[in-house]
This record gives sequence, structure tokens and C-alpha cells, in this order.
Amino acid sequence: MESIEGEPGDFKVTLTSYPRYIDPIKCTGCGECAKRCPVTAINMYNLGLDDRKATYIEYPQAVPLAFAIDIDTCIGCGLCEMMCLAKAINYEDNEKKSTICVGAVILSPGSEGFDPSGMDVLGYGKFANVVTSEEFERILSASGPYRGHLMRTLDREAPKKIAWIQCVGSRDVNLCGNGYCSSVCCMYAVKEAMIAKEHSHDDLDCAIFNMDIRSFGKDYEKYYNRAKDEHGVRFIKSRVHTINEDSTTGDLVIRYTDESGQTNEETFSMVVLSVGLQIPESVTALARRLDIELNNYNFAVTDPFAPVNSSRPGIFVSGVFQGPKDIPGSVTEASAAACAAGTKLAEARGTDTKTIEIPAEIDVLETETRIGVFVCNCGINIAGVVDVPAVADYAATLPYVVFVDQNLFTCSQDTQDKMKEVIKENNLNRVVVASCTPRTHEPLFQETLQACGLNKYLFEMANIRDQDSWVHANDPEAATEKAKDLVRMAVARAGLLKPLKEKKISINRRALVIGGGVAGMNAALGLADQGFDVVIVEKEAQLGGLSRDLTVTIEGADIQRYLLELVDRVTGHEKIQVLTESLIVGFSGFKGNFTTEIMVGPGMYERKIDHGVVILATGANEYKPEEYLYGQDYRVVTQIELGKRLEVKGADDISKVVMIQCVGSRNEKNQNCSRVCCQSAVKNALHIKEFNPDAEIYILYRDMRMYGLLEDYYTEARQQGIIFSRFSQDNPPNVEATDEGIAVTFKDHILQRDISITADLLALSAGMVAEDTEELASILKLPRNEEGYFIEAHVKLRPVDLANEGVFLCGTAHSPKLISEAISQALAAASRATIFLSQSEITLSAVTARVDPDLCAACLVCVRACPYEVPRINEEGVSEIDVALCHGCGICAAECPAKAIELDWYEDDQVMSKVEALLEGVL
Amino acid sequence: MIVAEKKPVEEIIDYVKDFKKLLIAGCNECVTVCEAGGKKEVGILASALRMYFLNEGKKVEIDEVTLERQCDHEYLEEIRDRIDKYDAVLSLACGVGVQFMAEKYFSTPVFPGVNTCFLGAAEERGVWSERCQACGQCILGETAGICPISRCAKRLLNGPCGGSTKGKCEINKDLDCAWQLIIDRLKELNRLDDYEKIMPIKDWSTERAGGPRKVVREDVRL
Amino acid sequence: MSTKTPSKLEKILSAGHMAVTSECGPPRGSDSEDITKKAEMIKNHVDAINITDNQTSVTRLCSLASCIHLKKMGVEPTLQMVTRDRNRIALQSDILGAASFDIYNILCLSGDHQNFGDCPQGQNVFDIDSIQLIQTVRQMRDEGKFLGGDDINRPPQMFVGAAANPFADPFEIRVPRLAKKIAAGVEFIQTQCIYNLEKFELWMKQACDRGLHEKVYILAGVTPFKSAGMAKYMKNRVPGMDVPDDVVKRMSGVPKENQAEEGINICVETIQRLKEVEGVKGFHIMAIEWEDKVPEIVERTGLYPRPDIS
Amino acid sequence: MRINYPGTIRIIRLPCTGKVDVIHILRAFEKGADGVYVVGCLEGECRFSNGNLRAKKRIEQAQQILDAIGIGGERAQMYNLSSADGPRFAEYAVEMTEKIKKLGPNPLKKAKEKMAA
Repeated sequence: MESIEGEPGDFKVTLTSYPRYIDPIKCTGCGECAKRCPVTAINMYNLGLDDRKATYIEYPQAVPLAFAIDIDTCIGCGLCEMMCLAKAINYEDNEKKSTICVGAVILSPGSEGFDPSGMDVLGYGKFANVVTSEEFERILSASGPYRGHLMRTLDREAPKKIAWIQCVGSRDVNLCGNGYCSSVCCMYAVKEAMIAKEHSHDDLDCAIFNMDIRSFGKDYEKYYNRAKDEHGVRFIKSRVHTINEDSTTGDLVIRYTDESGQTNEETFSMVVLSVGLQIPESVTALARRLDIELNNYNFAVTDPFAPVNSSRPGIFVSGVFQGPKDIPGSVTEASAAACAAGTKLAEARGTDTKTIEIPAEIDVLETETRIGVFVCNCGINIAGVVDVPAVADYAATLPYVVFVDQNLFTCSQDTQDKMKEVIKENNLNRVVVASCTPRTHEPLFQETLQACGLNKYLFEMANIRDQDSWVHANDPEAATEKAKDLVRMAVARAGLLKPLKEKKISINRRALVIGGGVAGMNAALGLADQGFDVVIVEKEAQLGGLSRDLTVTIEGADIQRYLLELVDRVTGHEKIQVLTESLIVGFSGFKGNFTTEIMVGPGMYERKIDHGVVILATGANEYKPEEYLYGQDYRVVTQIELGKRLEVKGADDISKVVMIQCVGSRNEKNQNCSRVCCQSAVKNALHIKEFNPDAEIYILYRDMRMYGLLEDYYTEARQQGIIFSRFSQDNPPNVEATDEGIAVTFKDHILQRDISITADLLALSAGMVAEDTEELASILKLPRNEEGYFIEAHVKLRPVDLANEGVFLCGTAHSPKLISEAISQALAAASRATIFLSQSEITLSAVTARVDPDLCAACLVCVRACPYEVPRINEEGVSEIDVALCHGCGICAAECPAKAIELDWYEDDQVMSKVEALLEGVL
Repeated sequence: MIVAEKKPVEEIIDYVKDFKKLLIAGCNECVTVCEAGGKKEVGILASALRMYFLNEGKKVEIDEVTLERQCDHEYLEEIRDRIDKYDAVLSLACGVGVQFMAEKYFSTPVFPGVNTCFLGAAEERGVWSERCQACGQCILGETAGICPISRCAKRLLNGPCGGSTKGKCEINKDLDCAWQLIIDRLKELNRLDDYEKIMPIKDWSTERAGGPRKVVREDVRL
Repeated sequence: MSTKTPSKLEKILSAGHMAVTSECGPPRGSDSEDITKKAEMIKNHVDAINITDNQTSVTRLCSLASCIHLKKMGVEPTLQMVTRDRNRIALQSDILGAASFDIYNILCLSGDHQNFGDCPQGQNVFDIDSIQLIQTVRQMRDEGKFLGGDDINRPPQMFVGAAANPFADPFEIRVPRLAKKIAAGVEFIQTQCIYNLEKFELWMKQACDRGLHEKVYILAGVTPFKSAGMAKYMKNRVPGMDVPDDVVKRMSGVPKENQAEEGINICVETIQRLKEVEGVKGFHIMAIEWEDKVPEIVERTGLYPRPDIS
Repeated sequence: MRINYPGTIRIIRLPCTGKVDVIHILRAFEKGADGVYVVGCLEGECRFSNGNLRAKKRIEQAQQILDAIGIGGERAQMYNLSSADGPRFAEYAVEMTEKIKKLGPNPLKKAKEKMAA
């Protein structure tokens, strides 16, 4: 991206496209070019640990899945051009400039791993068996240089002991200037250790050298505990001095200082440097060109209450460019940025959409079965191995086959046009394509069927490329026989296929947001600003939720002022209806068409609301401690109470304060970390120091989890003389009330002795507890974890969706989080809901389960087996499956003891016909 | 319902190994619900037996049918027209169904494909437990709704015995002590005083002690 | 108290003496000497000897025949009878059989489940339970009638006992259960082996609070440990047994060769302490396959010599 | 990735391994298959929550039956892998093929020949 000119809503973006030398549109991804390429180059995808060709594809999952030529290593031999049947090679390709007009821009340029080459003491680059965590990821990967076998780089020996060194390139102002915490390294190190143990054939010893373990994400603490307690990963609180190599064995000796200040040495067969995230120079240059403000670490500057807005209006940011974060956080933020951008573009939605006209369907049930088989050469991808003409001839001999053809590329536009003609001319009513994988090409061929008036489910594919020519290249004869088998199987199933009707359901384009806190209100605005009606249900009399008790963010932003503005915007919005003092008592329907019954107001009158989606924003509260004299002595307060007190009374009257972390978190009752309490403590401590610089403040902690840019405040707190002392879970501080104050006794891990402080005030960093949603969850049938937080559909891939379609999640109902994170997630949920609401109707898959009521014994097996609780026993006393809710997995069909359930398109006969065709004549 | 368990394939093979034409008959009632003898199991068993016989070099024809209930004449009549085709029937119904089938088709050997276990409830999918021994004289009214006859290992009417430990039975620590359950529930119902009432010696004549039983309901007969 | 039967045990108890009983397990064979030898060792130190009825469901020489052997050597037997193996016909018949040999004591039990024994695949009977057996004996004795209502010619004259386990769960019904047995007509109780003295005393106190100690003679059951291993086994494996940790610790705390002696010491101390507990009317010493130690225990606790009542 | 694996395998596609029933596996042997294996997602990563765990149970059940009737339970197997793990797919294909080669052809083939003769 060269430049962005213009105003929000009307940007002109200038782009430079670098030459690929292979046309990605023509390239079929067949890979012949790379196979023939004589030049070997270093494979940077595997971080230089193995080789690739000069003609290459970066990695198997790349999009587009098209090859390119690495012109720096290409010798111009011309072999690839000769090989390419798709004629995609263009040595004359050159740099192109283009301009596009857009209304908003989202910047997600990402980050790079810190390069530890400059840190001499760690020996990276000097000792072969010291690798970065990125390299180690590749080593563990099945697509990596060692194909997933755990080996060290020096001698390809299996390591017996591996050490991870944390905070390389993070939390370190002296050596690299990166004062922030990279937020992800603790978790990936734990993960790498666990996977390494899994991959190892011996009893691999894994040790993680760290200052703090920052497993602050949802359920991360449980993972950390499992690694520690069940899998024996060792966690060593330490600072590493130097790493030296034993030159005879290649082993590495780590010299480190432990918590008590003692220096120790331990030898490992391999060392992994957990490198931090860093903004690359190319990205800072881009930001400069675009006039985006960066902070001192080169992350984009954002406002705590507008976390995805860059300094330049109309340009939004997401991912690590916004600040260090993990994949769930990045994916969430990406959706948030999409919502923020979409708000401004809502008017334009759908204006460029083209609709395909589909002719009326031909009735095929009454006519004789006429199957057409199209065998694809896929250039030479298939034909180079499989004898395609022989397969085609064979196909012609199969029952019901009335037409056979072979094509160079079946997927090409001209072949598709030809196919349409052929289908019509020959009155084909079932079509088999023998080519590549249905995963990528089934929809294309199905469209062709539809264009001919055939139901799209009258189609079957035989994968004679991925499952045949590609994997049996060295045995063409056997591959040809296998292709015949696959075609015979496909034809057999095709003969039994029935047209299926895809149900279309209209969508009620209104959203219900449950919970009127900061997250709920932001989600509501995210949708309302895009033109959708929203109803917010809040059980309290006022909007605001937990944030009504909060004062300022750690950055100093005024939460109450923000809340006031937010409530004004919400209540003043013509698309938003707010129901306070309201309780959800009933819920029914399915994605796009829900009905919720609500008891509204003090009068408890009942209302029924129809809506298409649900956003859960039920929130969380501060834990009410039962520990440390809380509630028994007025001098013991929680951090939120302390925050309020500072707001009202300041801190002139307090000179000694002790804070205890992890109260109500990371214990047996609540295994998880509450994420926000470390920063609450530091925030309040710094405030006290502002009021009263002489105040003595002690923060007793287990791990300081000042992730991301919060680390700066931790550094500042230490510089201001705030004392941090670690305690272990089995030896917590002892608290006693005396007339002089609250006496707190704790063991100092450096001095190795007990210290007693008599404080004016004891602040407990009480964790978060999810709002009580037990009843709500049972009404809406939503899954929650042990701690009462709702469970998302997929931690990384669908972080704000629930498995129940049409239901989304944000804020602290998901897990504890900061206000800016809750806002981000709220926008993300709104964005995901928008995808749903922006359609007027949705087409449901026809692959759903169906009950034969005559056979059903009402045994409840399907009811109990369905992962989505879809089947129910109806008024007639038999099982009934709502196609709108069915996910099509077929579990019920397999489990049914009365064989009363069939999964359409995978009926038992259809599945077994393939088995029977395959094994025809064997017995 | 009646809870049954599948018999091991080996045992079934032993029954039917000398026949040439077999009918496997499932039942769409209790044994379907407890996943032991429904249409699905009929299919599995039929396939297994076909393979067994082929492997043994025997030519055996195996047909499958699943009747709505094998404990009613009308449903059993559905196979009347073809029963003579078969040398034997393998019934996956409970003991009742197997016998009823055998009574009805007197000259055809009928073998059981399941073990009929007890009258029980489905605690969860895949876990069934006994609740009733059909003693014919229900005492649940006196025992807080928990039956010591079916649920106490010694069917003590005045329990618990001295082996009750932490609420579990002496014979198996995974088994609840029925009398603990009774006492807990009496307490819940505020009826713990009833515990001290001695249950009289039971008249077992309505149980199997009195010989095969029969219920005749004149009010519904014609 | 006046006595209702010719039982020596009843006479001793009603005269206000501390009674001492013990038990012998019959052999797994038909050699009567096994039983007479054991009885010989202890007959001067106890008032009556219980003969177990296929204890732990392991098949043994029958209780009734063993009692007859004792009777023949002039020792007073207590016939233990479990309802596990016989229906009401067999039970009544055996009671009459015992009566015909003038066996005057009976202990009514339900019996261990056959699962523990040598015939776990056998059927159990449990036509009636222990409480109903108490009722049966009392009806036969006091009313002279069979369960079926017919008259008995020369009804049995038996002093009726039962077991009580103060330690089984649920604890809250242990005393009501004792009351229930008393209501059914039991006259003496032999308890499960006592190691947890506090819990036993609590049970005793609750029984006394209800006045039950005046309606039934309670003999406290004791069993000396032979070894620390036995203590652990009893603690962990025997259902309804309550062996506190400190007792196990005490046994394990002495060298192996002295453990047997320590076991006897604990037993003696237990008897000494329980003698003082209100409601305890005697002791039932179950020295499992260790009958030769019974005289020592009886002597060391001052319960010797036994009163001579005839 | 185009990793070579033995040409002994024909894949039948299902929406989830939870759709596989014991009868499908038995029928395949009945028709003469030498081996059948089910490849599902990694445990804990089923797209439909637990379909692969159910499939595992059904394979176990099929194995028991196959053992009982003399076909051999080892001929039916369950493998789990991630869809991105091509090398492992090939590894399992090799492993299964070797296993079946060791066991020899489906015994029903020989039985059938004998009967015909």
C-alpha cells in the first residue's frame, strides 16, 4: 500500500502489486512447475530449516493457492513455462500500480518475532541447538522441516531435555528497548512444551525459565496447571545470565539466578528462546506514509474507549499492530474493526451484489436414471499418471451411465458451459465428475447442475487427483485401476441420489442484546448504527453494569464520563429500544427467527420479542471475598472499593497500604486467572502515590500479569518505589486486625524470612465472577464452563460465536477482561451478527436428519446423542428433528437403535452403495 | 421397562450353528429402547452371522425382521406366513417375547439373542439400573418410595445391615445402600420416626414363590 | 430380674454380673476336635461360646452341630443363625433341632452377603431378616406357635440375642435400630468389635438416654489385633468396621515381634475403660483363631474367675 | 502435499465419523473388504463435539464382533488426525496396510473359493 488519500467514506488507495511471474488466476495449483524446477532455494516458511524450489507456493494453506516464482533465485531455464498446461507462466510480469476507491480501511499488518541474534549471552546463531520459538513451532509441525519429528538442529538427535527462556525481546528496556510484554509467549511456551512431550518417545524433560507466568486468558490457567501438575513441565522463576555450549555434546548449559538470588547451572539438550512480538520496520514505514500515529513501541495509538480506531479517521486497526495479543484476541479485534468500518459503509451494503437466476427444477424421480460422467485430466495432474481415456471408457460400461466425456480442465469456464449443453442434450439427471476434491470444487459443479434445472444434490464427485494421481504417481497402472474403482463407487451412489429441498428461512432483522453494560451497549450501537433494530434487555433499573462502579482506566481515561455519553447515545438512538428491570423467562425458535419472552419493569408485564440474533452481554461482578477479614474490618477493601474511595477522599490519610493479589482467583474454587486484578492493583497504587508520594505500598502477588502495554505501568510502579513481593499459593499472607492497623505477615522470597507490615488499608484484588446466568443458560440452552462463563463455538476461529447458530457473545460474559477489550469484543459480536442480519433469508443445508415415525420407538437415544439437543419427542410420541436446527452430523442416524433415522444425502443405502460397488465381485 | 443385554456373539453362534435358514427377529419395544435388540442390532447380528457361516464354509440363509412387540399375538402373527421357511428363529426380544414366539410357533426352534436382566430405569444413556422385582405386593408406600427388595443386596425389610458404609452397600462400593436412601428420603419427608416401625414378615406368595403368576382382569375381558 | 429361660448366660446377666462370652468358628471339615479343642482352651474363662454360622459366607461345619459338640462337653453354646441360607421353614426347623439338644442361647443375624464367600454365584434366601428372626424365636418361645400359627409341642426355650453395629452408617439410626430390635423382642446384644471408643460411648449414651440399656443386656464386642497388618486390614477392608488412625498408628509403632502383645494390651485397656460405661453389661471377646489368648485377656481385666451359677 | 501412500485404500466420505455405524463396518467385511479404518478428527476437536468419540466406541464394538466370528478385530481400526496433517494420514495408511498385509486377505475370500470348489 503506497498511500491513502481523501476522506472517510471516500478514500483513494494506491497499491503496488509485485510481480509473481505466474498468473494466480490461471494457475490451478497443480505443482508441476515446482516439481520440474531445477533450482533450490532456502524455505523461509520453515525459517531456513529446509529447502524449496524457486517456483513455489509459500505454504500448503496459502490463499490464493497459486504458485509464484522467486525471481531472486530463478535461473530462467524456462522449464516451468514448458510444463505449465494452464499457460500461467509469465516471465514478463512486472510491478503494477493500481488505485481502488474504498470508504474505510482496516490495517492488520501484523508483527514479526523478535530477532535474538544481537543478544550474545543467549548464544543464538552461535550454538545450533539454541532455536527461537518460531523455529521450534516449525520443528513440531507436521508440515515443518522434520515432518513433525522432534529433533534438534545440530545432529537430528531427539532431545532429552528442553529449556524455554521467556521474555526474549519483551519486558526488557535495556537490551532491546521493548518494555512491553508480548502477551503470548507464556502460553505458547507451555503449549510447545506439552506438544514436545507428546511428540517425544522418551520421557522428555521440559523446563520454562520465567519471571512470571502470564496465563491470563480464558481457561489458560487450567492449561498451565495441567502442564505443571499433570505433565510435569517445570517452571523455574529465574533470570538467565548466559547460555554456553558443551562443544562435545552440543548440549547447552544455562546459568541462571533463582528467586532467592542464588546462581545455578543446568544442562539441556536444546534451548528455545521465547521471542516476543515486534512491529517490523516495514510496518512503521507504512504507518508513517499513512500518517497513523504510533506509540514509542511502534504500536498504533488507540483510545481505550475506541480500541480499533487509529489516529486517522476512517482507518481502523486490528491484531498485534494495535498491541500485543494472541489469536483469539486478534480474530475478535478483526471482527471489531470490520464492525467499526462497516458502520460508515452500511448504506452501500448490497449495492454491488449480483444475483444468479436459477431455472425451475426438473422432476427426476419419475424418469429413468441417466448418469453422465465427466473425467478430468486436470492438465497433466491426473492424466500424467492415470490413463484417463481408459477410465472414461470404463465409466461408459457402468449401469445407468448414458454419457461420458473427458476434459482438460473440467473446472474451466468453457468446460462448464459445454457441460451445461451436454447435460441438457442428453437429458442427464445425475452427474458424476471424476476430478479433484469436493472440498474446493463441489459448489462450482453444483451450480452448473442448477443452471440446467437439476437439483444440486444429484451430483457426486470421484476424487481421482488428490486421492489418486497425486499420491500414486509412481504406479500409473494401479492408479488407473483405483480411478476406475472410485468412478464405479461414485456412479453407484449417484444412481441412488434423490433431489433434496433446501429450506429457505426468512430472517427477522432485529437483534436482542442481553445485558446493558458497556459490552451490551456497544454491541447494540454497532448494530443500530448499521441500520438494524436492537432491543437491549437489562435486569437492573439502569444501564451500565459493573462499569458504574469503575472510575478511570489505567491510562487515565474517565469511565463515568464515557458511560454517560454511551448511555445517552444508546437511549437516544432511534433503532435501539431499552428494557430495564427485565427478565427473560422464555425462549424459542432457531437462527434468524427467535422469540423471547420477557417480564418487563416493576409491573412485570409480559412481552414477546421476535428477533433474528441474540448477543449475550450478561457481564460479571467483582468477587466478594471471604478471605482476609473482608467484611469484618472496615480497613479491608476490594480494589473497586479502593478506586471509589480514592475518587472521593483521595489518599492523604493513608500512608501504608498492602494489596493482596489473586483473591478469589487461581484457587480451587475458581481455577482461572481474573486477568484484570493485577492492573487494578497497579492502577490504584499509582493513584495513591499521586495523592501521597510518601505512601508505602506493598503488592503481594503470585505472578504479576501486566500483559501487553500494561507492563509499562508495572515498570513505573517499581520506579516509584512500590514494593512487589511474591507469595506462593500454599503460603499465603497472614492477616490480623490490630488497633494500629491491619497487620499483614508474608514471607519475602528474596530475604527468605517473614516480614510483617501494619497497614492503614488492606486492598484485596478480588477476582471476577460471572453474573449468575444459570437460569438464562437453561432457558436459552447455552453451554457455560465451570465458572459460569459462556462457551464460545471455537476459541480461536469463532471467539464470539456460540455453537448455537445466531447467538453471539461479548464482554465479561465470555471471561474477565478490561473495558477496552470488552468494547472490542462487543463490536466483534455486532459484526458477526451483522453477517447474519444483512441477509433477508438464509438457505439451510439439505443435509439433515429425518425420522421415519413408523419405525421410531421414542427411545430417546437421538435426543440424548445429538450434540445440539435438536431431536425431541413430539405430540405423536415420536422423535422429530427440526431441519432448521439440525447440523447434519448424522450421529443420531448412526445411533438410532430402531434404524428410524436417515441423514439425507448420506442415507445408509447411499453410503453402502459405495462399499458394495467397490467390493463388487470380490466375494 | 425391561432391561436386557446383548448375548455374546459366540454364545449365539453356538445355538444356531447347525441351522440352514434363520430368521433374526428384533422387537421395537423395551429391547430397542435399551439398545439390545432393535432393528439396528438385528442388522449387526445378521451381518456377523452371515460372515461367520461363510467363513465356516456353510451356506446359511439369514433374514431379518423387527416386530413392533413380541409379547402380543397380533404382532407375532405378522410372520406367520413365512415362519415355515425357517429352521430356527433367533429372537432379540426379552424372555417374554422369546417364549411367546416359541409358544406361537410350536414346531420352530426359538433361541434368545439377549439376556433379560431386570425391570429398570435408564439413569443416563448406557446406564440402566434395577428398580423393581415385581413382587406383586408393593411396599414403596412404607419405604419412602425406595424398594429394599430390588435395591438391597439382602432385600432386608428392616435394614440396613451392619455393612452399610458411607451410604454404600457392603458388596460393592459403587452401589448405593438402599436403606441409606430410604433413611435419607424419610428424613427429607419428615418421616424418620417411621423407621422404627417393624416391617412384618413378607408374604412372598405373590412373588415367584407362589409359582407362575397371572393377572386376570375381569373388568376388561369380555 | 427374673429369667425366662434356663440359659446360664441369662442367669449371670440377670444376677447383675458382667458376662463374658467368646466365639469359635467351626472348621472347614468334619473333624469335631477342631471345635472342642478351641472350646477347651476358654471354657473356664467364659460364660457361653458363640458358634458362627458360615461366617463371611464361607462354607463350614454347621453351627447347630458344633453347638451340640459343645453341649456334650458341658459348655454353654450360643447358636448363631443367619437368614441368608434358609427360608422360614428351615429356620424354624433348626431352632427346634437346637431346642431338642437344650441349646438355650440364639443370636439372630441376617448374615454377610454371599459375595464375600466361597460361593458368590449361589442364591441367597433372605426370606426374613434378622429382626423378623428375633420375632420368630420369640413367638415360638413365648406363644408356643409356629409362624404358620400352629402350636409347638415343647416350645424352644431360648435366650434371644442379636448383633448391633454402633459404627455402621448412617450413624443417626444406630440407636433407633437398636430400639427396633428391642421392640422385636431381643434380650441381649453383642456388638461389633469396638476400637473407636468415643463413638461407642456416644452410641451407648444415646441408648441410655432412651432407656434402652434397661431393656436389653449389651455385651461390648472386642477383638485383639494380632498385628499392625490386621489392624490395617480391618480398617480398610472389613465393611462396617471403624478402626481409628491412632490405633493403627499405635500398632505400627511397635516392632513386629511385639505387635501381638500390643494388640492384647489395647484389648485389655478397651475392656477396662468400657467396664465403667453405663449400660455395658459384659463383653464378647472375638479372638479370631486366637482362642488361647482369651484366658489372658479375661484374667488381666479382672473378669476371672467367672461366677458359678447353676 | 502429495505424499505417497499405498494404493490399497479407497476413501468413503461422511460428514462426521459419528455417522459411521457398526453395521457399515461389518457390511464392508461381509462384501469382502480386507480391512476398514475410520479416520476422524483429533479427540476433543470434533466439529460436532463428540462424533469421533462415538466412532471410536463403534469400532471397538465391531472389533469384538469380528474377533468372535473369526474375521479378526484388528482388521477394523480408528485413527485420529488433524485435517492439516497430511504426513500422518500417509503414515496411518502405511501402518494400516502393513497390518492388513500381515493378517492376509479377508478369510471369507478363501472360504468362498472353497465352497465354490
